[in-house]
Amino acid sequence: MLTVVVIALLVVMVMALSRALLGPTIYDRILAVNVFGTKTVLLIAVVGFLFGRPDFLDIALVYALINFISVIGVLRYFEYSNDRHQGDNP
Amino acid sequence: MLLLLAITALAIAWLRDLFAAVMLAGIYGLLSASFFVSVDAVDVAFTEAAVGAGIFPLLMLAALALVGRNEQTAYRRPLISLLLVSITGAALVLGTLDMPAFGSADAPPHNHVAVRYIEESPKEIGIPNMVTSVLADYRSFDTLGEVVVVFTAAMGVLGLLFTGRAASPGSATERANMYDHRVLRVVSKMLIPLILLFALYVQFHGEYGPGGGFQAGVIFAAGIILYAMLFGFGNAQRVVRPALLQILAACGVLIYGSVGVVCLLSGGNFLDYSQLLPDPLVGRHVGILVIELGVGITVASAMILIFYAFASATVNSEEVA
Amino acid sequence: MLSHLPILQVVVPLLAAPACLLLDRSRLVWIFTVLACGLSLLISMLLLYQVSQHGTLSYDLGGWDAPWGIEYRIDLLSAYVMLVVSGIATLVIVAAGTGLEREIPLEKQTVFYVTYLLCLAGLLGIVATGDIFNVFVFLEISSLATYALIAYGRDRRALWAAYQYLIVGTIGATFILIGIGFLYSLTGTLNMQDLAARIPDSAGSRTASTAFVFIVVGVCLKLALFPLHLWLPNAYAYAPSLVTAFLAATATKVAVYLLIRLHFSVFGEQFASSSLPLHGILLTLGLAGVFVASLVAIFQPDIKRLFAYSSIAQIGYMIIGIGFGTAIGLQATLLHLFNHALMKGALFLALAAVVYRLGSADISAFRGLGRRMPWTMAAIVIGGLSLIGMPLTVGFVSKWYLILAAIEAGMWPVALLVVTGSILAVVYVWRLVEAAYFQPPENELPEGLDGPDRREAPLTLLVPTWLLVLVNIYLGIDTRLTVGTSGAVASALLGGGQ
Amino acid sequence: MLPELYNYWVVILLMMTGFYIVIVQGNLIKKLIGLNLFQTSVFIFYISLGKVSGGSAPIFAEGVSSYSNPLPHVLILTAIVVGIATTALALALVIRIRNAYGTVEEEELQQRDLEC
Amino acid sequence: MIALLLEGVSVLCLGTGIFLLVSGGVGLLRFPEVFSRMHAAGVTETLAASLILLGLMLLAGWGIVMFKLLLILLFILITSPTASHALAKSAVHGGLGVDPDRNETS
Repeated sequence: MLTVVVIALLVVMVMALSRALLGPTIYDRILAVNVFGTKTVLLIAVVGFLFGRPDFLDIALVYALINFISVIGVLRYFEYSNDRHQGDNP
Repeated sequence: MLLLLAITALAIAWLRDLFAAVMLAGIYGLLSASFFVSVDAVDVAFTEAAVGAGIFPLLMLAALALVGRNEQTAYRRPLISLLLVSITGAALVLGTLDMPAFGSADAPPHNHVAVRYIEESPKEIGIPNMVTSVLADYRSFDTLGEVVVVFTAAMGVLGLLFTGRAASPGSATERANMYDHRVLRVVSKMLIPLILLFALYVQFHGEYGPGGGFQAGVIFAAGIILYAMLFGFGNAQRVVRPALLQILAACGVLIYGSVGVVCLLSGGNFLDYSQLLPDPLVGRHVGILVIELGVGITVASAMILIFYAFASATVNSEEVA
Repeated sequence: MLSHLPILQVVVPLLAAPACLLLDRSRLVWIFTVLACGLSLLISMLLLYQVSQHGTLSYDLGGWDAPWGIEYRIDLLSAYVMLVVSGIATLVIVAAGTGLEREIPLEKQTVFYVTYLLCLAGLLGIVATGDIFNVFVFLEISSLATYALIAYGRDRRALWAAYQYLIVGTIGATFILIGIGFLYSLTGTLNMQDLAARIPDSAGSRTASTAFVFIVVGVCLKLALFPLHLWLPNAYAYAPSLVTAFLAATATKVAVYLLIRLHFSVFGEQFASSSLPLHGILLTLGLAGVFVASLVAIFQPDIKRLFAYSSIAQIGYMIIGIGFGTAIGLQATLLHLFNHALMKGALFLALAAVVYRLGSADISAFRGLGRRMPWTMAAIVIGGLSLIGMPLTVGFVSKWYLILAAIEAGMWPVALLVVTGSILAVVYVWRLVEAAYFQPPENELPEGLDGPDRREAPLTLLVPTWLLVLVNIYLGIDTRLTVGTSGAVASALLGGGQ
Repeated sequence: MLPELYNYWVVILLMMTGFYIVIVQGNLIKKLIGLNLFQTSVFIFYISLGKVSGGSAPIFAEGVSSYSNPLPHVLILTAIVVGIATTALALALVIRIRNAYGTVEEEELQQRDLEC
Repeated sequence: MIALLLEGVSVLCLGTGIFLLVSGGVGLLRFPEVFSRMHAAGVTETLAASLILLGLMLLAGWGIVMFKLLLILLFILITSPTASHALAKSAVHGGLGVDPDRNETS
């Protein structure tokens, strides 16, 4: 059962990655990175279960944390760059 | 898994827009961390996630905010470099031909030095996490070197960017931070104590699960940077003053070094913890805990100092621009 | 306490750096740094004495014996190089007291001294350690500190030079990391002693030779050997002149030490020459380096760049010494390593005095300097003479042994080429001397320095320069110390190398 | 023989992409991304050295017999720190260059150098 | 008996989780416009994730593992909606304004 979950997760990650690559606007790319991040969190939790090692979950927690902070960082960068040079966002 | 990595790497090479390249570099870090997990490298996955997917994109974005996003120039002399790269690649592939197969248990590295780490370290040092035992005890001088590298980077950045003048609260960075994001501010007010608590958990959990001084320092710094991003660098610097951070960074390295010196004075070699207390095993525990603390303090203060320097650089560039 | 000397040598500057960040007043910081450097010089002298008494010292860090924990092995070669590094560091830091005022703003001086101490600790760490990965860690510490030091230069091109050096240096370090990875996959150990024992039994495999190639290329990047030297001239020319004095005399020398250590004691002589025609490559690159660098040096307007190119030429000589692969050849390299550090240290310190007084190191500023700054100019002349290899100076000794090695190895053309190389050196030194003594000083000075300021450089800058020049001459005459130690080291290495 | 080494060859491909980016790209920041890519793939190479098939993560737990080799993990922890320290210093340099030169492209930097 | 029931429920949760996951992923790719894609991504992030984590919790049974899984679930439930909210806000602010009355977007 868990292996099916892992495969599904991988499939969605590939989809998110392709969205990140060809996403027309920048916001698609940020969205894709966000989705990718949460999927990796799930992947690590499930893989931790597959191998029967409970301490993988700390890493999954750090992932979720880092994912949140990098999305905020990106948005902060946007707020900042929009004020400075109005013209150039896509 | 590796295929995903390869795709992202090629995409980064091909992309022109810097911003997307940084985002993909973040994904690349995340992917390599998940590869590390699938190859049982737990501690390394932890660090790579915290650094490769966390701090690296943040640093890049902070720099991009100053430098501008698009990349005009075309490639320079692509053919010669392609040739050079393929020669080095061929030499590398040639090198791997005689190497033992991937994951084979009888390869030399597994049965020479590592045997002792795996067999004796639980008994000799008494902590389950072998990586921390090797990191903090068998090869603790490497970790001292690692702490000094972080300290040097902080000093270098300090020398280059820091004008020593903290961004006054009323300055431009205030306007730019996310005042209107009411939801974000409320949520992060709730989250930041949780993050800092988690950092402390990771710090002192280093012996039993993945974690340790360095990862804790990075998470601690990420928490403070989140606060700084949302509430502006001005009052973030009022909360954690840069001068205090410089002292903290220096103290972290000194803590680590003085543990070594104390072992020296009490008869053993440098960094030989068994001399710390009459009972060698407990001495080792205390030694490892203290140096993890030293690593955590230095890394956290160094990372925050670097971000303050980048923030203060944005302030001057505004005056300049 | 005496048995802990090897580790104290590295730990003293390492811990002095954060300590002196805590006390923030620059006068106190400078004194503290001078004390730390003096202490490390004292320790390196004691170490040399201890090693010459009873052979190689081995010190297990953390109490774990060799292949498991990290081990410090100090033999004659490392003690010899450490003495050079800490000696030059102490002299440069004494000169930095006044030399820095004009170059570095006050509030950044504390951070400058901290980075300087870290760079010294990194260099000493590379030389002292007996563990390959530890070499990589300390290599990174010293290179990071060097990038930061170079970027302190006033000229905006210093930033660009530091960036280029950073990219090239990091690629070099990563190559070394790849090499260590290959070695680890073959032997499973990181201790140099252990590696030297285990490599021969897997010598046949291509992995070992690839590892050797990558490590040598990485080190040559750090060494600025001829084709890979592009970062050096800008880095040395635009860095603050005292930083150039320190780097020119120590950084490249430690890289040469690393090449010798890896070439002889880790991989062993016959493995190195069998895996690829190393001798041939080193000889050709060394000679090419000598000629190209000397030719370019002749047409350099900026004196600092001139001496930077001449450093590349001198490194070319050292590589030729290794290229012979004989005991005499190695001895010539070691001699030249020691002497070149003295020569370049003296020259760049004198240059620092000139830059301190006149603000620029351009040849036009040199016009008529002979009368205005007699002492500094005399130091430069003597340094130049020993660069050429005039008798009675230390340069002559190393050139002499190099030519001896060439003859003994039966390579007549190489001996001739070495001599023509030194003639090229005569040309660019003469250009300098002619500008200083024979051309009339321009009446108006570049950017109108105030009158009284144009006389001799301050004492604190002059004394270290002249100390180096005197040592230069003394060792040129009484060669017992240098030739003796380098001879013993060469035979030990080549003997022990097999 | 071939299939086991497949893993290393993909890693080498990654290394070469990173190396290629560093050499070819003119933009200073893109060079840093390439450098980071190059270093991360060297780390992957190291860790795949330490993997023992069937071994589990090097944390002592009952009932687990064979472990992966902990030594490469320690080396990589230090190397990651070195990598991020170099990137931080390089970014500081890039910002200073931007303030001093006004541009971050290598060609323009060279032109501006030649002018003065 | 209880174990069988638990097993069944967790398989059920995981099944629906996977279904939502894949549908969200496909939605991410096929939807024409940023905001609708954001909706699709939102579905996967919150609902699918919590279902899968719930399934894992049932499998894990009582103990430290379940607590950690709960922690992760809580953390995701807090952060991902805020993240997509912030993303939507900055997208609107950043000029991708969608005036509500028009059906097809700019």
